[in-house]
Amino acid sequence: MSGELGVGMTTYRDAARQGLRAALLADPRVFLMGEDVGKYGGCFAVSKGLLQEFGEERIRDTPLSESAFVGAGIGAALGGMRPIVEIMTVNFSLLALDQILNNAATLSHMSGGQCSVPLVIRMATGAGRQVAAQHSHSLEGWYSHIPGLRILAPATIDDVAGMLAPALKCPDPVLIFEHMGLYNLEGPLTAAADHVDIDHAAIRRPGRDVTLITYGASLYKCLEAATILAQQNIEAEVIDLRTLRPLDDATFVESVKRTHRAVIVDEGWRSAGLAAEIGMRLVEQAFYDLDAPVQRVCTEEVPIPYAQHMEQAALPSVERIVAAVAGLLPHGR
Amino acid sequence: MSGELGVGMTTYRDAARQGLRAALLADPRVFLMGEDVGKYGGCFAVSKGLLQEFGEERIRDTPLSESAFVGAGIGAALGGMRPIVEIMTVNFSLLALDQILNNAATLSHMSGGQCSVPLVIRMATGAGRQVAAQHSHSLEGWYSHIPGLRILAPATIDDVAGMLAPALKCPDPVLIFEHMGLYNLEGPLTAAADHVDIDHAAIRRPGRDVTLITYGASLYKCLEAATILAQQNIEAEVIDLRTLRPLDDATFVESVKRTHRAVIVDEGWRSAGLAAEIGMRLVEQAFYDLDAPVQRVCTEEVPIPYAQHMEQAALPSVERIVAAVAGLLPHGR
Amino acid sequence: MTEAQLPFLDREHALVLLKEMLRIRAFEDRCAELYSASKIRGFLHLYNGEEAIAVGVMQSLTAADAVLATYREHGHALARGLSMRSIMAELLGKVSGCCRGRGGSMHLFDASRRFYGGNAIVGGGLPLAVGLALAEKLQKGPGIAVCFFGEGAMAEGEFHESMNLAALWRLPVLFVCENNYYAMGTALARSEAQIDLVTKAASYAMPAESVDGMDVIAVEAAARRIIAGIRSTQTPAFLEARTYRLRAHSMYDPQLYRSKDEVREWEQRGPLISFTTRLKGAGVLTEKDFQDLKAAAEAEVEDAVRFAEDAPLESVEDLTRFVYTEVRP
Amino acid sequence: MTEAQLPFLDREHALVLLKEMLRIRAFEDRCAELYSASKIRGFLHLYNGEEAIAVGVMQSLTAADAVLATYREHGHALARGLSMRSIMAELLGKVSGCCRGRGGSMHLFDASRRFYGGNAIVGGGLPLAVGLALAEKLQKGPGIAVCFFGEGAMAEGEFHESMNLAALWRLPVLFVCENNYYAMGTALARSEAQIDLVTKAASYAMPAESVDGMDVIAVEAAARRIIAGIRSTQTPAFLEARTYRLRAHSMYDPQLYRSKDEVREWEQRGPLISFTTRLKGAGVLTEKDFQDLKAAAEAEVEDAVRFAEDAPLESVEDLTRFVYTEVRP
Ligand SMILES: Cc1ncc(C[n+]2csc(CCOP(=O)(O)OP(=O)(O)O)c2C)c(N)n1
Ligand SMILES: Cc1ncc(C[n+]2csc(CCOP(=O)(O)OP(=O)(O)O)c2C)c(N)n1
Ligand SMILES: [Mg+2]
Ligand SMILES: [Mg+2]
Repeated sequence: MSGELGVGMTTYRDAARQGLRAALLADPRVFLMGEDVGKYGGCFAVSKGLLQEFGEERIRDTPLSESAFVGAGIGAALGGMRPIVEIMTVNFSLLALDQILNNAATLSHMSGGQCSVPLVIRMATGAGRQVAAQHSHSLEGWYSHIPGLRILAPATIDDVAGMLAPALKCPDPVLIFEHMGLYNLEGPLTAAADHVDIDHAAIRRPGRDVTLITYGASLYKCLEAATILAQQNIEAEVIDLRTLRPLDDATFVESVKRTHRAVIVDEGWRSAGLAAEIGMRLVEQAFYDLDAPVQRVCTEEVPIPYAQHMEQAALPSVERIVAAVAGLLPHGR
Repeated sequence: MSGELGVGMTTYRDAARQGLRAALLADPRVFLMGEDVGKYGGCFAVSKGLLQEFGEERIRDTPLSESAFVGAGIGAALGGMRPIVEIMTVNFSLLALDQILNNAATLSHMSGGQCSVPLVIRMATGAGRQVAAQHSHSLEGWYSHIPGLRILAPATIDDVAGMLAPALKCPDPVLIFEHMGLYNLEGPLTAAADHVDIDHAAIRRPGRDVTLITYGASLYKCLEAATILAQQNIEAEVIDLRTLRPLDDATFVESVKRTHRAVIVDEGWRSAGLAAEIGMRLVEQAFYDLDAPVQRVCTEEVPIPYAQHMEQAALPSVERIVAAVAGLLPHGR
Repeated sequence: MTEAQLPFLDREHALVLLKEMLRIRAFEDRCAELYSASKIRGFLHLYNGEEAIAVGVMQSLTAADAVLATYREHGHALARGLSMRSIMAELLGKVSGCCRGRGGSMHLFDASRRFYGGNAIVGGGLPLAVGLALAEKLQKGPGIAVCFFGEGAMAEGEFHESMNLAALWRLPVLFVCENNYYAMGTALARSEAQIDLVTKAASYAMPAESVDGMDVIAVEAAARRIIAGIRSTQTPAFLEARTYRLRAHSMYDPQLYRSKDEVREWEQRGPLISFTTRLKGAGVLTEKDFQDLKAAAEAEVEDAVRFAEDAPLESVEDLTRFVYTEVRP
Repeated sequence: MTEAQLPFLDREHALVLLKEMLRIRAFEDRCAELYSASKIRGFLHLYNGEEAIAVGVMQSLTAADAVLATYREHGHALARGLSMRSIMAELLGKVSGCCRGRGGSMHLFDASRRFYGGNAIVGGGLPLAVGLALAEKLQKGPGIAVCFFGEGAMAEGEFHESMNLAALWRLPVLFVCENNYYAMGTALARSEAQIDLVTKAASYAMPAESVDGMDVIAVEAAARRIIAGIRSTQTPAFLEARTYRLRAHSMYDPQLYRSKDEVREWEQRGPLISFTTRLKGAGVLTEKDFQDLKAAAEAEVEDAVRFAEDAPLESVEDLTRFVYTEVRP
């Protein structure tokens, strides 16, 4: 795909579209299907214009039938295509979970390696937009429980544009979670987007005193917290996981071996989620390097409420991150 | 329900049936519905005879429509009934997950406390019977991620008989996971079944050197491992969680504060599962009491294969538990 | 259908219908303003153009019946009798709202009126309706369950499963499809292989009919007859009401998928225009009557807005309340 | 239908059909024994009584077509040309099995024959069939997709969604419902409000018909005609084949839900008995022909059992192989 993503100032939304466009241009086996991806232009306007450019065969509006069109994506992948299935939001993916878990994630292993499923499923995730309990799930960490899936969570403009190409090249089913709260994020799309690595986490800010481990939109809360902490002379290293399964634990374990302290920031619910997994990997691989218990800053274990102050109280915040670090370094440095 | 469960030698299967029978006798609002619970007698013969005793209105065979009949259970609960919905096995519950998460778990909070959902969903769970990848899931730990649900995992004959009554009394949706591999377990049903506590874990074997934390069928593997370890003069305490959500962390944290070492045994997949949560609770609440990193013995992260030797290799085993403890206590006591 | 055939249609009743539709219209228009002013947030789906359906159907329901709707449910909530104040406070995220401000526009609930939401998952309310009807049947109660949903929901598996279960078990459920010809931007013919929706009920041997959802009288008449049938036979039925959404799908929708002309055409057939014209033609409504009703509706809306603006927020300390029921017996 | 109307029905072809059905029957009977001997484990669902459907339909398929079935799919796999050895080795959990012993009875796959399982989730294969047909359409390939499923699956939402999608998008899919009147212990009338299954296709404006699934000739004739239609119009179709499962649902089933008499009656109408009688009556089959074919089938089964018994197990070290594809381009 190199050189096919235009560079320059853009938004996360437009970068996602550029990734789609480049993928459609690069490989005739690629097509996009999902609810309102065509005539409507995508419920977050990500696929706007693609129907006009690529036509109805390759930009396919589906009926409201999540299980069938996700399953059809799996079938089309078995049949030699490289489908990109859009589930509008993760909230509706529950209706397709049987197909995702029992077919997409399972067919390769269960068939003894005969049937791989080169399918990409994109969905929007996350809370913060006051759309209440049924529309505010952050289940990407929960999906990371399932063997056979690869789970990506692009937090940056380069990643949202550039993850699609390697995801489509991968013969395994890949789920890409785009955070709803990031679509309006502005910034540069760089040449790096042409060579995105979907196997490794990225250190977004180096630091020596504590490691903040996060992904998705929470990255920006962590970076903000790190700036505040720097004023208190605490240098936080910020790691963006990028890939939630398989988890690149080497990167964060190495970091924590240097900083000796870790705070995990995860917009998912706390119990039995991804933050617990990261914590346990640290316990298993860096126990004797830890100067203090690993901390988790997660979403409160409630259905997300509509009212803004209640929703914000439920979600991880810069203040909670700073406070968690302060608890680990009570006397600063 | 006191006195309504007959006592004496029985099986896990019959104890489950006695629990159902007692519930149906005790409250006219209780009814059972699910695939083949009636004429067929239940796919594991748990409800055999109930149709004959209670009739078609209260023992309802459903079509293959998991989403609709689980949702109908939620509606019936809203409407004043106390439904027991049987999903044959957890493997099919994925088809009903939208109803479980977006309705059952959510309605109370989202409606500001107006609509509670006094529903019990029973399902069989677990592997070990060579029924391959799509029929061998252990997802109870995964379900424990979801706020609003209560998750029970009866491991004993008293629990499988006695958990139903308090579950039905509880105004919240309760999911009861019966392990497929236990239905033939024989043993006494005791008077304790009339007063089962669904809020607390149970110490099934006291010990001073290490705490084995588990639930469901893995309890028996842990007890066996404890017997072997005792021969090496290692006294393992075995905790049966019983309730996976809300998690009774006080019991296992207190135990580990005494033993200073913990091994978690969970038939679920390892990553981002319940074992990670238990480990993190220990890190958060007992970090300075831990003499060694918490260990996890989980199912390998693969779709469960059919062939017996491969399936057994994937599941937690007595040997792996003993080895994990040995790793923590390399020189014995 | 002439008025003569409709024993219920006297002037008084006609004015009730008009008043209810005007209340909804005034409420929805005000919501759009409040959204622009960022007082209402999140998703907002307005019912403009479809008022005749909720109002028409609701006339035959009693307090014993259960009602379920979608995220586009302000009209249903109002027609079911939820106070405008409690709805508006909900939309403003206030604790005086019908769900303490937790549900917002898509999740209006009132258990005391057996109004069970407000469901934001397309098709998600249908199985609940089946269950509520089952509870009635098992308790030998007098109630039926009515669920409203869009034609888009008919592609979902849950529609199929729920229709079958209701028919198989002979449960008193009325399935009301509000066919406004679009599911977001997807026109009916782009989502259904068979666009004649009533034929689908034959798969469940369920009686079904279609009605002009722009005609409140027709809707009421059809619903009355069908609901009487459901009550007496204790079996379900399907009603398609053909209508049109005069506003965007939600406040985010640029409406690329339909032409302004198409919208304008339907506006002329809107349920308020057509009913008002008809009542005036029949001599039962004067322009002054109409203006009075409209003013009353607007006044009620303004009162609701004031109430909502003044209402307090829920305390953040209460965030985790009601995840689990507080008192366990 | 008389043989004269069936250009394909010469003696040679008749014997092919009979042979295929006998292979399946002999295979299934031997499986039951192997299950009692604990050599086959887990769930085992046998196809006795339903052989005419897989054999009849498969006659019109080419190598380009994709086939999907359920957990009751030994017959489909055999009729599709998977070697009996690779299937039997799979059932014995051996690495020489068609899925290395990982899938077992419910998950037979052979990508080289476009046989995509073996799906143990009722209804789970239907969306895959839609997708495989979509892949053909987008690649302008010659193939169609055929999926087999029980009548119980028709209550699932996925049936509804898949039928609609296939019809809406005009995809070359043949939906074959094997109506054996029971889903485990649930009789059709206890699971479907409308038991005339072909009427359900009208919801998707899809052509549909019903055939006697006990008559291999009738199945083949119907399938030939319908499949030709699918190939030429590139649109889907639905075929109900009425049949009966002569054995238990699975090896755990005490069959409390049906009488021995009922089973005995259907046994008399079984596809092997009826076809053999008919061929003998028409003078194209002698008892010796029949015994020869039967013996050949049994010999093939014995060979497969020996092969499977001798085959090695997969190495435990390979447990995590193929969770993810080994080579990423
Ligand atoms: C299961 C599910 N999928 C997708 C969505 C997103 N969505 C919200 S409304 C809507 C269109 C529904 O159309 P229809 O049922 O016709 O109702 P209408 O909005 O026209 O009243 C969609 C796709 C959703 N809420 N739930
Ligand atoms: C989604 C799902 N629910 C339940 C089951 C358990 N189950 C396996 S086979 C079966 C009956 C299916 O009947 P039918 O579709 O008629 O096929 P048949 O077995 O008669 O061939 C059931 C309930 C399952 N495998 N998948
Ligand atoms: Mg619509
Ligand atoms: Mg059947």
